[in-house]
Amino acid sequence: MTFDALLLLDMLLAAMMLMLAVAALHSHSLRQGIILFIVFGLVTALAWARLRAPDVALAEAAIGSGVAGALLLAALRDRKPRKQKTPMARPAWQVLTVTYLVIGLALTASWAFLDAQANHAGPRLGAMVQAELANSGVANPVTAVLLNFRAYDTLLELAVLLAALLGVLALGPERTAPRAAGPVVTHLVAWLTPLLIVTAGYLLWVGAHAPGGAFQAGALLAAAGIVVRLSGNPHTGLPSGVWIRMLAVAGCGVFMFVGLASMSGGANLLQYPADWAGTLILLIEIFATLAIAASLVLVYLGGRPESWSSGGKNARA
Amino acid sequence: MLGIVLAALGLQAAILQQDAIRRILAINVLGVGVFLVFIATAYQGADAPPDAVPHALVLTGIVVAVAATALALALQRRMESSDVDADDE
Amino acid sequence: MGELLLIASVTLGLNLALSLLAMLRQPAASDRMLSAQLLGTNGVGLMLLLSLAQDQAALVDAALVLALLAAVVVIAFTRRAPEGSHD
Amino acid sequence: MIDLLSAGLIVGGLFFYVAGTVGLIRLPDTLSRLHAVTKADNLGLGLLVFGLLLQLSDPLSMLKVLLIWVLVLAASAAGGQLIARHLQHKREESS
Repeated sequence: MTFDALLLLDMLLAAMMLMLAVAALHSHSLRQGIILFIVFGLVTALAWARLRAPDVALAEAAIGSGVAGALLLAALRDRKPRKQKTPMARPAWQVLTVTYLVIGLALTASWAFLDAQANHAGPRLGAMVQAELANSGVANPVTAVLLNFRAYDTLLELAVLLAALLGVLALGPERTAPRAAGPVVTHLVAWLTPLLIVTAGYLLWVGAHAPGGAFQAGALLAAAGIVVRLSGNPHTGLPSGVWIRMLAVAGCGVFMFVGLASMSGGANLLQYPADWAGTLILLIEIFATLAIAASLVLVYLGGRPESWSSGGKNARA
Repeated sequence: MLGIVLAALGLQAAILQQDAIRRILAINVLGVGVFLVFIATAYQGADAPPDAVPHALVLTGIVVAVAATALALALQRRMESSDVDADDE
Repeated sequence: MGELLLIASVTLGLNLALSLLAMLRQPAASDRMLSAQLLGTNGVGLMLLLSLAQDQAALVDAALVLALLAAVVVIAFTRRAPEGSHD
Repeated sequence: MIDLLSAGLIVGGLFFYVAGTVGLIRLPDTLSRLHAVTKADNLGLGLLVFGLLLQLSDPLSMLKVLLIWVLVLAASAAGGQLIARHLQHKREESS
């Protein structure tokens, strides 16, 4: 009985995801597509919850639908209202070819997936993680993987974020700031911003033993920045040029520093001494959170902020 | 399985859509499909703790995806503004 | 109690699907935004129920994040158009 | 006893959720739909939250659950306001 009820729920969620994906991709107005994509993120977060992946559910809720949605909406907003060139319809043979190719690919992938499920011999990595958890300095297995066992990947990920940020900054000036908001929005922002920041801190702290951690916290902090930005008072409260750049680099920097320090102590890169692991991880996570937040806000601005080029020494040529 | 279908949908749309923002959207759907496959492999029944490694990978993936989305949107904006310049001349 | 929680989650899930269908039929932007808001509240409720039904306290955090980000999205959405938002 | 009360609250919450959806589907114009949906949000989630509160034991999660409710209230109030104003503008422009 209970099993059936949950199965029904899962099937509902799956059906909704499919429906939303199709609707979001093929809606006739782009704005509707983006709204649908945000709702898609919401349903996806619920699906992660059902699959017992609360870490991912948190990240999806914060980044997948929140920050990505805000980014897309912003991109839509400053698109010049120009006469939409009616897109030429693709010739039918193109559509058909691509569709068949993709179906073929999907079938191959399904086969591989089912095959792997059927014959997955050998120990699962997850079991190893559980076994080593006590040595990692944290109690949440996902955090342990991210910041201890596979810290390398996470470092590189921060580097990817930094690279994306540099790319965005290099591409031109920021998008025009929205005008000052009305009283309703201003009050909501005044309410929301401290809550976002407090929750970010909470998630960061709790990440050691329960789902949460730097990514989720960073995304929430970034959301706080985005909200402040959206309230139309440009740069109020956001750290100014030099500081925000320092923060964006600090994540990678501290991570590298800890890694190299552990190397100088005779261990491998990023292999922490067991007693210190918890503290070091927290240190890295704090800076990673700040870096993620700073990068995401800057990326949201969509380019080099104007205040930099007027005051900074590396003004645009 | 759903994940693969979603990924396929996303891929098809990414290739066929004309509009840059729509393509970016499609790539995001494709990503979610891939993540779904990963998390599904991690799931080991309602009572067993799921495998943490795919979860960590997906977390990383989500952040990278949003970074890539932002970069792509910035590129798209740049492309569009240079389009407009070209139209003016 | 456990049974009730499960049934409640499924009911909310059904409700979610229904409002989604309703949303897809709405032509006007403001209606769609409205439905999206309902979907959001619905999703938060479902997340909370699941947290209890599956005994995963962390999902309460997820619900909290969803609620926070729903507010962010509301702001992002209403701040968009240069035309029409003369507030 | 507590279970019963909490069950009652949860079921009541569900009722309002469903009512909100029905309102969204059946009501004729946007403003009345707005009315139905915001009522449903707040009451539905509110009852649900209090039902769940009775099931929780540690104060931190109770606080979080309450916070969620307040947040949704604030967001939906502001959202409703903004949507209504948007409608009003459209109406003025067309008249």
